[in-house]
Amino acid sequence: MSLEYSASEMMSVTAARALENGSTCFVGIGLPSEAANLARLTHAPDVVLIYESGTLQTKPNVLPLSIGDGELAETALTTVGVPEMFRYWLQGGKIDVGFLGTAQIDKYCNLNTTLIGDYREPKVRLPGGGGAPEIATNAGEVFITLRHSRRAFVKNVDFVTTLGFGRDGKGRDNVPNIGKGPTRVITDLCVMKPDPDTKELVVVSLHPGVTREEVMDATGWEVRFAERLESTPEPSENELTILRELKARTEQAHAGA
Amino acid sequence: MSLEYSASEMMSVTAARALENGSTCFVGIGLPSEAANLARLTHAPDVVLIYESGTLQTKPNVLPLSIGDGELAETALTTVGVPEMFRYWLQGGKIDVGFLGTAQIDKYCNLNTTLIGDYREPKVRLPGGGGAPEIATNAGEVFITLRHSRRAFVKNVDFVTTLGFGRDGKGRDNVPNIGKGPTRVITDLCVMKPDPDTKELVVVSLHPGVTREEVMDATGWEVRFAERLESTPEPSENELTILRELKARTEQAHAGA
Amino acid sequence: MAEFLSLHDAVARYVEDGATVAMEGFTHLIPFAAGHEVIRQQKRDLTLIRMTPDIIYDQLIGAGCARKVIFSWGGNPGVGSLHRLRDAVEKGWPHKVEILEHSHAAMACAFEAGAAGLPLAVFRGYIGSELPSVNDQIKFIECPFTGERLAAVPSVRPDVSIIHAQRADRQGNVLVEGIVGVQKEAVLAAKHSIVTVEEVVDDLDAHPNACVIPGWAISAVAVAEKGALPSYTHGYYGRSNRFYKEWDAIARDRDTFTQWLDENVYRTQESAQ
Amino acid sequence: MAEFLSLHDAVARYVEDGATVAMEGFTHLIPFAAGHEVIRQQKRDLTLIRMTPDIIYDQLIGAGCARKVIFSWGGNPGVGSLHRLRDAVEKGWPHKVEILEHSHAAMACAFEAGAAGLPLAVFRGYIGSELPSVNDQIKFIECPFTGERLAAVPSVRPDVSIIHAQRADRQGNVLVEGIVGVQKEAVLAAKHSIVTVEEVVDDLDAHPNACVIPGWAISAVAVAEKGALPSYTHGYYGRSNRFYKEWDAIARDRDTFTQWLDENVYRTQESAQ
Repeated sequence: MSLEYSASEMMSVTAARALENGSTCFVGIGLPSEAANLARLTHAPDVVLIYESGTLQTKPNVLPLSIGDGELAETALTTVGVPEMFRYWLQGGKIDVGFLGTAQIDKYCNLNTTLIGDYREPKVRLPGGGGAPEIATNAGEVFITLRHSRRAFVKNVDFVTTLGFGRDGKGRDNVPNIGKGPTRVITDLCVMKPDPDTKELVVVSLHPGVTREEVMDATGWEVRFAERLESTPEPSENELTILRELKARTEQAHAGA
Repeated sequence: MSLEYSASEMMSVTAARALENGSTCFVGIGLPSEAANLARLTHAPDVVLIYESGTLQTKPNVLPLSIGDGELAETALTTVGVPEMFRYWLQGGKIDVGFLGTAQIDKYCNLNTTLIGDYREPKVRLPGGGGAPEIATNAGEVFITLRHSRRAFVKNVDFVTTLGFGRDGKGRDNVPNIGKGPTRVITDLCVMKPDPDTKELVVVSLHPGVTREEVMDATGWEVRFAERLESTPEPSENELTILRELKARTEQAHAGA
Repeated sequence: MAEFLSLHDAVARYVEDGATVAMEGFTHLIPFAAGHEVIRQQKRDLTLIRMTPDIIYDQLIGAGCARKVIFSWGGNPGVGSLHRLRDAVEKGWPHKVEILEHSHAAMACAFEAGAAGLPLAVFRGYIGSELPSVNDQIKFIECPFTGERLAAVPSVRPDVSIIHAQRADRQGNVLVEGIVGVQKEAVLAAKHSIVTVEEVVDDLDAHPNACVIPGWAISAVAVAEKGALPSYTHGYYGRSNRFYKEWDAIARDRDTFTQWLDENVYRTQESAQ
Repeated sequence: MAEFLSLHDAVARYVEDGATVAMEGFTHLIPFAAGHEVIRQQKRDLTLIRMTPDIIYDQLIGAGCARKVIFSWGGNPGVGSLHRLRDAVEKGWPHKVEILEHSHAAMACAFEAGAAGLPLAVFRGYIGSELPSVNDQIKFIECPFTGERLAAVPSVRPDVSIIHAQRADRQGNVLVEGIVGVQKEAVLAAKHSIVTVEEVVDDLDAHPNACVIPGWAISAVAVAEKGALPSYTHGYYGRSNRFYKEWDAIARDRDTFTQWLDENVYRTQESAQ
């Protein structure tokens, strides 16, 4: 049986599946938050979601629009101050997975959320680093999710806001007390993982119906594909239903007031 | 009218009077705690008492036996963690007066609560520094109260646990971000203050009925007296009544359980 | 000891032109009413510090109050850009604004260090990031015990911090509840502080370890009912997500923005939402 | 994820001979029941960390469990000396114990730094004190921004931390309320942690910013009713000030102490008070 689903849904479901039950996840707002909550509502009821606003082990009924929506505090085990969040919980090594989005990503998985163009004369000023620079280095590993496009997947990011593996792939070598870094990138077209040696991102799995050409067209460098290229498993009916209900609840909640 | 009162009561009342209404006071356990609470129950109802156990603005009905008695938390405005207490409230510069006791004190007001004898082969091992080393340097000023005896008032302390003015009286000179240090010492015989220039402790006021000889006999160095030596005002009936009630309540409370 | 003042008088007394000002609230309890009062009083050349310059800073920047912004994430949460911030940085309208940019971890630690009276914060951060190349306030020190290289940033110590909270008692003690962000740190780190509250009550009704800021650690308390709208106040009212979304269109265009400011800030008194 | 174990099994599993152990509780919530279990299991060569070695450490030292004590104030609060600590330090009974001595500020910051995953704590301390001359773990660094000389100490990172708390829920999340001391920091700074609780409940009934330690940050939770006596548990029972006073006479004499230990610890099971 084949279900109807969008590329966005495919992305969210795939990203959600990456999270293991019982793991602690420091959640970025937007796509990561959607995926993490979908995981919690499906296969990973005991995943621990932590938002940088200080909300520990939160179980929002609708997706937060901001990183500090009231919903997050109301459904949290407890809420701590932001200094404590970054010091004890993130830097203190309590986070298994940091789940991030980004504006730009390069082939060594470096992330840019600072600006397009030159720093002093930006073409486009983006929001900035936020929690990402230290999430990416202090979490056990990092998952990244974003839409696949040539604007986002660039050969060299305009600015390394957040370390993937550095501009040469060696940015984590011999650095003490640093996490593994990005271990997978989930897009609406495919799943990529860094090559164990070079750290270059390699496509390991294509979503159903997506071609190599589509990925190549949407990637700003000569992207490599794994020898054993897999096909990403389709979303289940249950996953789609829960995701759609979550998004409907969210839309309704955010339309008010 | 002359009232009957003990030397201890004279000391507590005099120490209490040193605290101004509305000031914030970091309170040591024992004699300082007795004096600070007497101040709060008499002339200084808005004195803010802070104990290192994290209890902010506390109003105990009976004197605590330990620095962290339940009474302190139950009557506090709020209770914070001990790291926050030392970082935000003490080191953060929110304390006007640190109120300390000590085992030994020398003529430059250095305090020893570590040990008698040699550090590696102590004759008497005392409890140690506790909060005092940083209370003495981070509070705006320091009051000290203890019983006057030759064992306590020594020419040179066996160990400088807590800075008064250093072994040469110059220990605070040119140190940035440091409080004024000890500004008065209240004993059961007299009040002493550091000489503005040399920082040597000078007797500025004798308690009623106490002679210079008694102070000299109880002090381990050739103690100086101020040119205008004052007579400490006697306790009032009200102060004595409140002090005695406080101590009676305390005794009763600690006898139980 | 906190003095009870009108919001007008508190801002007039403590926010001077050229001052370094932190208006905090981590997506919750954002002091919008106070920010609008700063705009109305046409304060100028402010150095504005805030982890998450939200639309309140967009408004302050667009109104011409800011000379410099120190921040770690400057966006409209869940919506997109801060167009007034971008217009100032990219095109210099209404005038050029200098930015100094950190990560959240750095700023959170810098607020903590400011509250702790320290000149610097030390943390494990900025590894591999290019932010240190564009922010000369980021340095590195070596741990004398392990030799590890750690990041160091100057602590945040504003001339004045402004926060919004649920309520004060009659002594000016303030309860902050829910997402507490760096508000307590902002107040304790600052020379002066203004706290706006929803209401003044006889008893804070706070639990033993509540986040309560004593009145003697605050300069002024001002009542500003719904003072956090369109942000929210836990236990009082919700966030106007709709307004955050609408702001995108308002702020995109200079004229629309100016008109909005006229109607919603300049022509209103302290009750502006 | 916290495992619910008996106190016996938790101590047997996590407290190894030679381990560095922090049993915390700042005059409140002192984990006496757990300390007695450590004595009963005759753990040896422990490095015991604690800001305020209270009579629980006096008992552990007298029972021969400690090789080294790291502390900042070692007394019987409001009563006087810890005679077993003194006997060990001054006369080497039952054997010589090494001490490493700090101030409270240093240890509080060192616990904070341990919880924060840092190798060191930086603070403004030890100015003019002679403690740095007898503790080679105290160093000084220079602030790269202001040039100020600041104290630095290694963070506390115990092999195992043991605390007592009011209650846990069925997922092992723990509520600590009242004087919270450095308990949370102790747990977060440690490789392993044991939390004893008065009871296990369905719902912690905690306010929004309560001090709750998530179950997944704890190794083992063990029920120990009245587990803090003669210390106290806010909301459950008061401090036995009388016992603290009585302890002075018990601990002064080696024989009296040994007999007390026999009767009140060795010959009892986990319910020892």
